[in-house]
Amino acid sequence: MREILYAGFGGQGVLTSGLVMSQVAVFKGQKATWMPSYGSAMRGGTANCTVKYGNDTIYNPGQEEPDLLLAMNGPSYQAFAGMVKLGGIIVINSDIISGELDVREDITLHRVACSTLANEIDQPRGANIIMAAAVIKLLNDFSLEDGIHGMNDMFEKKGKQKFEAGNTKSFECGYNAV
Amino acid sequence: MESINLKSERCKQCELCFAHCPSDAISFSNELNKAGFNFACVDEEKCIRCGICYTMCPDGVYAIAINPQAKGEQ
Amino acid sequence: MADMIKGNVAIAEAAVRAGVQFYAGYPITPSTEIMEYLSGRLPELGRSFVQAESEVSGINMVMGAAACGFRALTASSGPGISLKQEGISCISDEELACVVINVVRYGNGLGTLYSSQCDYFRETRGGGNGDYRCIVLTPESIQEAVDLMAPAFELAEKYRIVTVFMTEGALGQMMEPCVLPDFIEPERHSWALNGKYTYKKIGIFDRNSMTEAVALNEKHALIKENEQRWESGHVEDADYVFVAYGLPGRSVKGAVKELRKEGHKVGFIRPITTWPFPENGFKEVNQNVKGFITVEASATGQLVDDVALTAKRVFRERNVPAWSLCCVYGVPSLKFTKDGFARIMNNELKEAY
Amino acid sequence: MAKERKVPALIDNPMSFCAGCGHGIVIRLVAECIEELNQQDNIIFPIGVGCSSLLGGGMVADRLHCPHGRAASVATGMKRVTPDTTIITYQGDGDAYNIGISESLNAAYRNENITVITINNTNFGMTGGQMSWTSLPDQKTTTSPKGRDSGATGLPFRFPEMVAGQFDVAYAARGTVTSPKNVNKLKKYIKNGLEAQINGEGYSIIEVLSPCPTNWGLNPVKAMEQIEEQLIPYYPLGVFKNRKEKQDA
Repeated sequence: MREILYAGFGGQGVLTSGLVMSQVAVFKGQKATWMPSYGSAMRGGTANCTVKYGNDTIYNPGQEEPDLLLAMNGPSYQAFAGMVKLGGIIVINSDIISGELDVREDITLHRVACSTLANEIDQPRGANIIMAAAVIKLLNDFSLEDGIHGMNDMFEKKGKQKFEAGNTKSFECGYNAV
Repeated sequence: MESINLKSERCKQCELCFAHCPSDAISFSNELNKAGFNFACVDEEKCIRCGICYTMCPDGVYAIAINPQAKGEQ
Repeated sequence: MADMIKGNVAIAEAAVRAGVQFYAGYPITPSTEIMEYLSGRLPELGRSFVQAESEVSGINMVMGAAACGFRALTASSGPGISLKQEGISCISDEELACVVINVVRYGNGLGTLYSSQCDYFRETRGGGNGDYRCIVLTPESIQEAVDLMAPAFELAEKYRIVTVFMTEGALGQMMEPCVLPDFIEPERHSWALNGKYTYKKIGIFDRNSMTEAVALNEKHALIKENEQRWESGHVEDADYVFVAYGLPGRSVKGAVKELRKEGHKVGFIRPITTWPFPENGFKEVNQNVKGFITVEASATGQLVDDVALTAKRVFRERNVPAWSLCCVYGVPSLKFTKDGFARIMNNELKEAY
Repeated sequence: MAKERKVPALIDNPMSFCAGCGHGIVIRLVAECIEELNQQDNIIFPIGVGCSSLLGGGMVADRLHCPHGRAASVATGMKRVTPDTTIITYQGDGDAYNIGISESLNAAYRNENITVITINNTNFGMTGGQMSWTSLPDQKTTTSPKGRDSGATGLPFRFPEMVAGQFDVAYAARGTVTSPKNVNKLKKYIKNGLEAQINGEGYSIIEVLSPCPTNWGLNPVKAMEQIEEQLIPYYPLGVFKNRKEKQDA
C-alpha cells in the first residue's frame, strides 16, 4: 500500500493533486482513500491531504508514514519532512522553496519548478496537475496513459471536460519533469 | 321554534353569560353540578334565543337548536 | 467501477435514495456538506429542504415532518446536536421516527473541528432529559455508511424511535469509492398525522407515565434482543480482544492483522450498533480471555465503560480487565494501537476497570 | 330570527381551563371557522406549552404537543410535507413570544404558509402568573411583585404589528373576547387567517387579548373589564396586515 502526503497553502490545489492520484488508482481497479485536513485550515493556512492506495484493504485512511511527501511551500516541508518513511521521497515546489535545505540522508529529494513550468506551457493554473503527474511518475505504479485517462475521467464526471486538453498538457509536462 | 339547550355539567359559573344576557333570563341554581359549581339556568319565558350566552360561554354550555320536536320533548 | 466520493456527500445521496422527504438543519463543520448537497438535491426531486434559523428549530421542523409520516432527516455535529436534544427527547417521547446524523467533532462547549468520537456517551444514553434511548449506528467506511442509511430509517420506523447515525468528522470529510444503494419509495406511515384524527396520542396531560414506562422498557428490551450489529474477528482463541467502532474500528482491524502475524493472540469486536451495544458479540469470545482493549478517539475513554459493563455481564465468574487506548482525536494509526498493546503487555498502562 | 348555535363536534368536550378563561371562547371560534371552511378532516394543531396545552385534552383532531416555544417550527415541518393540510399553531404569549420568539419570528420571516393563534393574557398562566414579555408596565406578577419595572425588564411588544411592519406576511390581526361584538369580530379575523392559508397566501397571525382571572386575581367579568380598560389602550385591536385580495377589493 502507498501513502502520499500532499501539503501546501490553501489555494495551491494540493487537495486536487491528491484527488487525481486517488482517482487514477481507482480507475485502475485499486482501492484508494483521500483524507483532507479540513475546517479552518481550509480557509487560509495550510491545506493537506493523505492519499492511500493499493490492492489490499486500507484499514486506516489517516496519515501514518508517507512514502512520498509533496511539499508545495516551506512551512509544509518543515512540518512534514520528518514524518516521511525511511528511504522515502520528497517532491518540493522549487519556485517557492529555494535555497539550502536540511535534507535527511535517506530521502530522495526532487525539485520541480511547477509554476515556472506551468507558465512555459501556457497553463498558468496547471501547477498542481504538474505536481500530481510528477508524483505518479516517481511512484512508478501507473503509466503516463493510465494517469491521463484516470484524471480526464475524473474531471469529465465533474462536468469539467472543457479543461481536458490543458490538463493533459500539464500532466505530460509534470510526468516528464522528473 | 328555537330551543335553548344547556349542558349544565360543564358550567363553571364564570357568569360571563349572565353579564351579557340582554333579557335577564339567566340565573344560577342552588344545586351544585359534579364539578361543584352553581350552574347556570335559563328562564325560557324571558329567553329570546339571541345566542349571546353561546357566544360568551368559554365552556360550551349553551346551544340553540331550531327543532320544534326537541322542544316538544322537553 | 465506483468513483471517489466524499463521505458527507455519499451519506446525503444515500439518504435521498432511502426516501428522505424532508431535511431541516443548520450548518456546522464538519457536517455541512450534507445540508449543502440536500439543499439542491431535494427540491430537484420535488421534496422539501429548509435552512432553519437554528439547530433547535431544525429538529422541531423534523419533528413536524416526522409526525406527518414522512422520512425526515437532520444532520449536525457536537454542539449542534446538544441544541437538538430537546427535540430529540420530544420526538422519542411522541414515538415518532426520524434519523439524526452526528458527524462528530472533538471538544466540549464549542469544541474544535477535529474528528473525534467524544459524543459516545451522549448518543448512546439518549442525550436529552428522560428515560429514552436512540438506536445508534456507527459506520467504519463510506460504503458501510451508505449501506446503513436505509436500515437507519427502517429501524426508526419499526420501533418508532430516533436513529442516531453517528459518524466522525474524518469519515464525513474523506473520500473513497462506494457503490450507492438503489432508490426506494417508502410509504407514508399508517400512524401519521393526516388531518383526519387517526393519531390519538396527546400531550403531557392526561397521560399515564407508569404504563408508558413499562411499554418503553419492553420496546428497549426488544431492540436489545433483535438489533445488535457488530463485526468481529479472531475472538474464539484471543487472549486480548480489541473493541473499537467507526474509523478507529476499521484501523484496529489492521492492527489486529499485523499483531496476529507477529504471533499475538488478539481479536477484535467492532460495534456497528453502539446502542444496542453488541453484547452477543462478547458471548463468542474465548472464555479464558485476559482482557479487552478499547481504541477510541476521546480524551477520557467512553466506550470502555460499556465494554467493562458488558464483560461483567458475560464473564460473571471473574473480573476481565478492560483498558482504554485514547487517541483524543483523529483516527488512531495502526502503530498507535500496536504501541498501546505493547505498553499493556509490559504493565505500563493501568486498566480502566 | 334566531340562528342555530352549536359547539362544533371538533371541540365539544369538557375542557379543563379555569372559570372565565378566554381560551374556551377562542377555541370554539377556531372550530367554528374550521367547520365553515370544511376543514374538519384536514387539520393539524401543533400546540404550545402552557395553558394552550389544555386544548390537547378536549380536541377531537390531529394535534401534537410541541416542545416549549417551537410550535411554529413544528408547523413548518408539517406544512412542507403536507402542503394541502391546514396547520394551526395554538400558543400562549409566553410560548410564542418569550421562549419561542425566535421560532415565531422566523416562521413569519419565511412567510411560512401556516396560521398562528396566540392567546395573550399578559402572563404565564400555567406556572402561576409569572411576568411575560407582554406584561404591562407596572403589572404585578409573581416575578414582578412590585409591578413590572420596564426600565429593567423591557417594554411589552406588539407581535402582530412587528411582523406586519417588517415581514412579508399574509395577514396579521389582534382581537379580543370581551363582548359579543368583539367575539364576532375576532371570528372574522380567524376566518381570514385560515382562508389566507388555504389559498396559499402565506403566514397569518391572530393574537387574542384574553383574560386570566385566576392569576389576575379578578372575577371573570372584572377581568374582561380589565382588558377593555388597560390592555386595549396598549394593544390596539384591528387588522395590521390585510390580505391582498381584500385590499384590492
